[in-house]
Amino acid sequence: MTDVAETILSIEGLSIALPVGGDRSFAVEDIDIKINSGEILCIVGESGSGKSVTSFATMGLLPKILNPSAGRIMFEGRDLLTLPEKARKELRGDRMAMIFQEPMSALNPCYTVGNQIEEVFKKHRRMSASQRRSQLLRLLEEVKLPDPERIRSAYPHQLSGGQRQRIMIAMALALDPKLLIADEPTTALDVTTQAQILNLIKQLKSAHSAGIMFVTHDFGVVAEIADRVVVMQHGRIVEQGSADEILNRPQHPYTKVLIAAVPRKSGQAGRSIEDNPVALLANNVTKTFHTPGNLFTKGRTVHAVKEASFTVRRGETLGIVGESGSGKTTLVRCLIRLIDPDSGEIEINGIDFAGLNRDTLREHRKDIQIVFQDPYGSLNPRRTVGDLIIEGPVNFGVPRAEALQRARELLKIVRLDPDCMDRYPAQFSGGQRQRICIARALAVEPKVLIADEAVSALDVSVQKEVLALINEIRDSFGLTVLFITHDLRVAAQICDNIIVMKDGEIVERGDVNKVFGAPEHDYTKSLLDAEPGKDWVIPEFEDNTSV
Amino acid sequence: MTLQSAKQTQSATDQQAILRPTPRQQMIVRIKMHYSLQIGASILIAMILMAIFASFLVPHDPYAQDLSNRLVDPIWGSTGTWDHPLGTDSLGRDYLSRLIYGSRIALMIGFSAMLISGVIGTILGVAAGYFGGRVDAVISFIILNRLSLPVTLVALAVVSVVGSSLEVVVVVLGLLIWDRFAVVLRSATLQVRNMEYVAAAEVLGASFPRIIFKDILPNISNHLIVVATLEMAHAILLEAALSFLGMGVQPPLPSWGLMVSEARDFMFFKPWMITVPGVALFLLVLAINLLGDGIRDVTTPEGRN
Amino acid sequence: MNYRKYALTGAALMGLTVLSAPASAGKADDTLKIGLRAELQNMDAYFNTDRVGIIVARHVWDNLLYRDPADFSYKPALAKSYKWVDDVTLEFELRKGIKFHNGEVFDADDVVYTLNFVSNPENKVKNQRNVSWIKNAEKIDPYRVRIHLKKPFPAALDFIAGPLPIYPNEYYAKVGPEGMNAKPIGTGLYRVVSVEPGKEMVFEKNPDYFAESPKGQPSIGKLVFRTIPDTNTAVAELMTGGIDWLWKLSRDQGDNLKSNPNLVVTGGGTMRIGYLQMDAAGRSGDHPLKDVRVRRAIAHAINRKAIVDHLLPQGANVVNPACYPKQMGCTNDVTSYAYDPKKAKALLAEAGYPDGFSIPFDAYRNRNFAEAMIGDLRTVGIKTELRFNKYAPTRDNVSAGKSTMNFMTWGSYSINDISAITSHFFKKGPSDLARDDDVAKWLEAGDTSVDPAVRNENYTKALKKIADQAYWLSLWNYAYVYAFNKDLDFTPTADEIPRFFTARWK
Amino acid sequence: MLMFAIKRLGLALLVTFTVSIISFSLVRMTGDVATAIAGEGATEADIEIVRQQYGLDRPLSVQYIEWSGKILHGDLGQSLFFQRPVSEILAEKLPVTLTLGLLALGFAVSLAIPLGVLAAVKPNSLIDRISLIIAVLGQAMPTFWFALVMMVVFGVILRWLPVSGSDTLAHFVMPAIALGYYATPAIMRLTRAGMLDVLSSDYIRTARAKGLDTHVILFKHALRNAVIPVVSLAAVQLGFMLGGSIIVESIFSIQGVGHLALISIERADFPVIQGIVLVLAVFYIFLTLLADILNGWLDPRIRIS
Repeated sequence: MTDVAETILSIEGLSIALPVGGDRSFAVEDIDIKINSGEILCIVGESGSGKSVTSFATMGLLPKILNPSAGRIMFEGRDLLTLPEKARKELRGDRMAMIFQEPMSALNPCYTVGNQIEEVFKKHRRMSASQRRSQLLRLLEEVKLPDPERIRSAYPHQLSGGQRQRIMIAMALALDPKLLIADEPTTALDVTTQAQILNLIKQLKSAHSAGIMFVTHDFGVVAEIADRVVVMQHGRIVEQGSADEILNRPQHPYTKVLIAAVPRKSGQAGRSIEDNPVALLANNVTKTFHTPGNLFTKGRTVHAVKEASFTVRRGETLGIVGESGSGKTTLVRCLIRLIDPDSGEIEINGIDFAGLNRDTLREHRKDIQIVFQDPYGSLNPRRTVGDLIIEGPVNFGVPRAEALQRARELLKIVRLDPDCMDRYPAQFSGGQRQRICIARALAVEPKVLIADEAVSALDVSVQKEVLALINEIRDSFGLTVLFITHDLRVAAQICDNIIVMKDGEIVERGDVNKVFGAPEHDYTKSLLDAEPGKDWVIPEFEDNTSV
Repeated sequence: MTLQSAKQTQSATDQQAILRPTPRQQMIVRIKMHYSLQIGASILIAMILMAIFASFLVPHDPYAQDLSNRLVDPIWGSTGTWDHPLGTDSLGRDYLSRLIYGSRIALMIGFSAMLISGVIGTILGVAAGYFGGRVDAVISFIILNRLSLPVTLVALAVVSVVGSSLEVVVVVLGLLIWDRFAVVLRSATLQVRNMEYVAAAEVLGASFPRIIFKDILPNISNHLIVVATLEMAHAILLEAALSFLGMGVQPPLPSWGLMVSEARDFMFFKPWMITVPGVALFLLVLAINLLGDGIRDVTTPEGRN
Repeated sequence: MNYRKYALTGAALMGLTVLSAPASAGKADDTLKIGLRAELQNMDAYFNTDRVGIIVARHVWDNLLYRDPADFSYKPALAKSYKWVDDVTLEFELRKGIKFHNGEVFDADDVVYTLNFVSNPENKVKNQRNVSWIKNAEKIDPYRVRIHLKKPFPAALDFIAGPLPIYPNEYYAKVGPEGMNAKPIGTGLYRVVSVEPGKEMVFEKNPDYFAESPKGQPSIGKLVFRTIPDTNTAVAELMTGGIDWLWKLSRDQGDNLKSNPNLVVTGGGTMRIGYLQMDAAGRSGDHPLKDVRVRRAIAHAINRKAIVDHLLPQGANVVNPACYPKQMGCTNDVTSYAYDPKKAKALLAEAGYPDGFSIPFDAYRNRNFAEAMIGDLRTVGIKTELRFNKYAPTRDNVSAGKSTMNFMTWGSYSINDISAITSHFFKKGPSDLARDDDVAKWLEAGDTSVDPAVRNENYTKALKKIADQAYWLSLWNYAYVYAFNKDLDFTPTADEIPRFFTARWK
Repeated sequence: MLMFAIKRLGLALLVTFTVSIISFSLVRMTGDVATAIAGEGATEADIEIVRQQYGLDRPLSVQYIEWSGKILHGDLGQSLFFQRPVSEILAEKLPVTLTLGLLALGFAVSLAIPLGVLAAVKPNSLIDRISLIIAVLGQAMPTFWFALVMMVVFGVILRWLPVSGSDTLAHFVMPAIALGYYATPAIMRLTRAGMLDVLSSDYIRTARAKGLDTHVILFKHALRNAVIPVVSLAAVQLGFMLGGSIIVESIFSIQGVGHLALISIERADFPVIQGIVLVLAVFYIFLTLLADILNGWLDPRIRIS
């Protein structure tokens, strides 16, 4: 960082109106942000806080229905909002560039990545083909992509998520822009890849003098890379300051709520469950998938789960962690027999669950229930909440009236108004739906509850509430919980024991302190090492337990 | 502000969310804003009423012929009279009365053929989408076979074999045009089947018919309705085409396709004779299609914000 | 010219560039474009059964004899003269100096080869009826041949002059029927220039046509037979000058085309009659038509005169006997049923059907005529389920005894004898729905006698009973409407064979 | 790849087999073929001779085995009516129908894709509404009626275009429009929907973030992706057009496969009908394969694993 920080971008009093009839009248209202050269400014906030709208407004990529209604965005001495579109086009990709959240979809699948990067040169510079080519190779090297010659002519789908995000970064850096906007660039990536990309961005900050606007919802990421932080809520800036100030000495209550909601590792250690009977036993569960080929390509075989064996005791919360593709979801789907495992045994409360045939399986379904990740997709939009909750009990022979009575109680337990029985899922927010899902799972009084990434789609504050609810229910119902997550901190907060999966195999298991405190397997180590903001000691606030 | 008040902000938004309109209310709002759906529905309802009350509406018996009074012009023509507002046909039958009765045949055939094909196509499509694997492979093969058979040709060949009558046409069309039902419902079912709420229902011990009727069918019903309207329109057009080629419904039934066919001898000299039934056919199919499009628009899956 | 310009614009709209509009037809380029409905299945006259085939044969080939359409007399054509040697032997003396289109000289070998080839069942000519009476042909000398009959056959000359054109023996022996189909060679007035099956056939005038021919000499330079299956499309072509000549139009089309100053519309009656056959014998099961009163009621219910007056072209008339009145052996002296719906209703009531009944009704052509009859029957309370189908399945239905009532037509093979129609339907063959022993006996007597008096007496008895019992209701004879370019001088003939070799430009 | 090709070929053969059985049994129900061969006015004896000559007196299964055995050698049998090999007749007629089909598809595509793109680029604009109207009208217009109206207006009244025949490209203008117009709406809707989808996709946002010009974004980045599903649809539509050209060919007297099918049905010329159904089915399978190859060519995700 240079001593004399030059202001690259200055957003002054920006307001962006929402179309009439929305939840509120402004997407962002009266915000002021400055970004200096060579610094990373993190804009942090929950969904709907207006952080992405701010970044898109700066880039000039707002959807047509959103219009800035007041304020200025000053960049290189000009107000971007009054600049004609043609001039803004000249700036985009040249003086200012952007990296997006989804590297999977941000690249055109029909063209090679080299072609897509070279487009930037073609548009903004007069360069010969060979110049473009050498520039391209230099860029690919700079973002540390192996074998640039080969990568250059690859199509996006041939690359991994991390590689694609590197391509996006190379594309953004192509003409050495003054301003780099990164909109949740690591959210869709696995934790190890995320660490690499964050590392790369940090390096770029020092190599280039660009100012970086980094939009994120993750305080870990903020702690990892931010120089300064802006906290947004409901379209307004509630607090801004240096990273140290915001992370360790937040002033605004909302910032405190957010930080308090960040899961921490000190959750469950020390509960004694070793003497409880085994609630679930998995032995050598194996599942292989075959994907058929097409006219041009070969079919493939994926070993999703390889000989997984473990036990869970009553009252225990077992965390299964791993990155995407590690087989954790396939494993739980085998456990509840949504997928039939190829081989292996599954015992739930002493019953050989894997060996049950279709008819007897149905009778025993009530013993093991699941809450899925997507709070939108897991509730049938055509049925009322009451209908959804009594589905299970009615299937298992409980009279309807009794089931309805029980459903009202369950809604109270998950802290929803029992009068909303006649409403439809579409009328609820994500967090509320997840509560409905939990109520539905509880309605059949299961022995084992699986939470399959049940909180990963939720904002941190809501996440925290749902996590608390799960723990509470586990204790009051005497449930056994299998908690599937990719988020190590969440796992650490809620689980007694942890299983780490990689490529369909269980590479490490043990109690939460051992796995996170003294990991044995290299993979576990690298996972922990990659955790963003791991050095940040999350401050404790007095009354956070009440949240 | 305290932490407590921040938490209240959170629950306040939750309260607000609960007040969101129900899917049905949303749909009613959308219908009110969808003019082409309203136009389509109005025309269709008018046609249906016309078909139901045909016997009260017609000025003459649509079958009563009068060879000495044939080919009378409509009122705008030189020999036109109010007695026969749309003139008479080549056997001296009142054109307006035949046109009105024709709506019965078009609607009857369209609806019945759609019903038959809908049942076949839905069963096949849902079965393929729900069970997947071998069932899907077999059904996909059946669909491929069906698609590779040219509809008009096969319909003509069968009708020429079995002999043409209203019932035959309905059954033949019904047995031929189920492919779109099967294709669309197969992919819709596949999509719904992969939704987590189906998995949830399965885990909750719901039986397979219960899942089909409670979870799958309600969520593919919008596709079903849209395809049903399309196929009803398709069946009406096909019937008209078969009748036009003389292998559809039989005279003296006043099928609009047959009316166009019979009027062909006069098309260069009395163009209104092909225009009138053609426009009626066109309007009916248009109305059904507008309705179908409208239904598709107003039932786009709710639940995502 | 305008047309061409617009056509180019139209095509350019579709992104097409190569385009050429057809040359305008007619007098200017001495080309007569003829619109035909049906496609010719085979150019070889012995391997098709089409009307078009007969027309083509008259233009491309000659027969030994020619029957004059005006007075029905037999005139020598390829033969200079003929004589009956005995009941089963015919002798012809042939003309000299006639050449086929390919230069082959016409002589006795051609006649002998042709007739022996076609009369051999192994060669499977399409219409065995035409040749099955021939035993063999024999060459007496290069220009004299004898034809031996299997048994006495009075109609032999009719066939010699009709469906038996003479082929070049060397060429036919070499190429066979396939070759003749691909490139027909004859002695006729026109020779074949090109054939595109289903699309068009082009003929040009034969400059070397033999002068003595009773057919005269061709006048128009080029004939183009275009296949346009759809009548209304053909009418459109006629109106826009795409074709010059069209026939078999409906009465309405003819009437409407009369207003077109560029066209001449004319027409005349034919021997083909339409009839309503009723299953009096009950072959299709138990039904009201077994009752003669019901059959008579139907006969009274149908307003034949109105249909003839309003729907059929000029030249068509109501027919009462089960034959074409001008046919040998036919008589008009039979019961005729006047249009009388009241009487029909009374008869139905008498038969026990005061409220009518419902009955299937087979038909295969003239849907509008059928519809008109259905309307008439409806007036007296008889509901019909029309089974309108193609000829083959309809006829199968009748032959199999599955038809209760049918409306069909019969052209008697253009044979001017009652045996070609009445005997076909009432001698207890598959087509006989009456199964009347008396009628069959009388017809057999008429058919086997050579004495005109005996024949007439027996035929009259049969016809009277058929009409009286209303086994079958003769409806009308058909008439054709012709429409053609006003520059063309063309005379229609009664035998349904247009002769373009006699046509000329005005 | 090889396995897949073999599977695909096997599937095609299987479809051909089932279609052959269907088409064989279909036309053999056409009453007594012998009556049809012998022609109108033939005597019972003539018909009996024909029956024996053509081997129609033998059991159906024997006839099928004989027929399918010949097909394996590329022999579709002899036409009863023309007494020529069916393959020869089809070889004459197929080019005409193919020309018609391709021109119709060309018309549909050249109308539908630009309109679909424009409609998607400016949703709810005037052009969007116009294209919607074109789509809605096209779907509701009975093909035969549209063809007749065109013939009356452009052929007889204005005399811009020849009424019938297939000699020059001008002859194909009206038939191609009549046939292609029905396929236009589907292609247009798919283009519009695909384009809307693509235009709201992340990679278009990326392209805009690069500052690319609108035409590059539209034609390089958006259209190629939007057109991928359209290719499959177009191939399938071509298949349907070949099978559906019966009416258009009959009205405009085009001597193609469609018209051949119609008259063969009328004549019960069953080897020809069987041949047509079979050839069209194989064509359809071939077209779906072609669509797959084209999609692979356009979409590297399919081409390269």
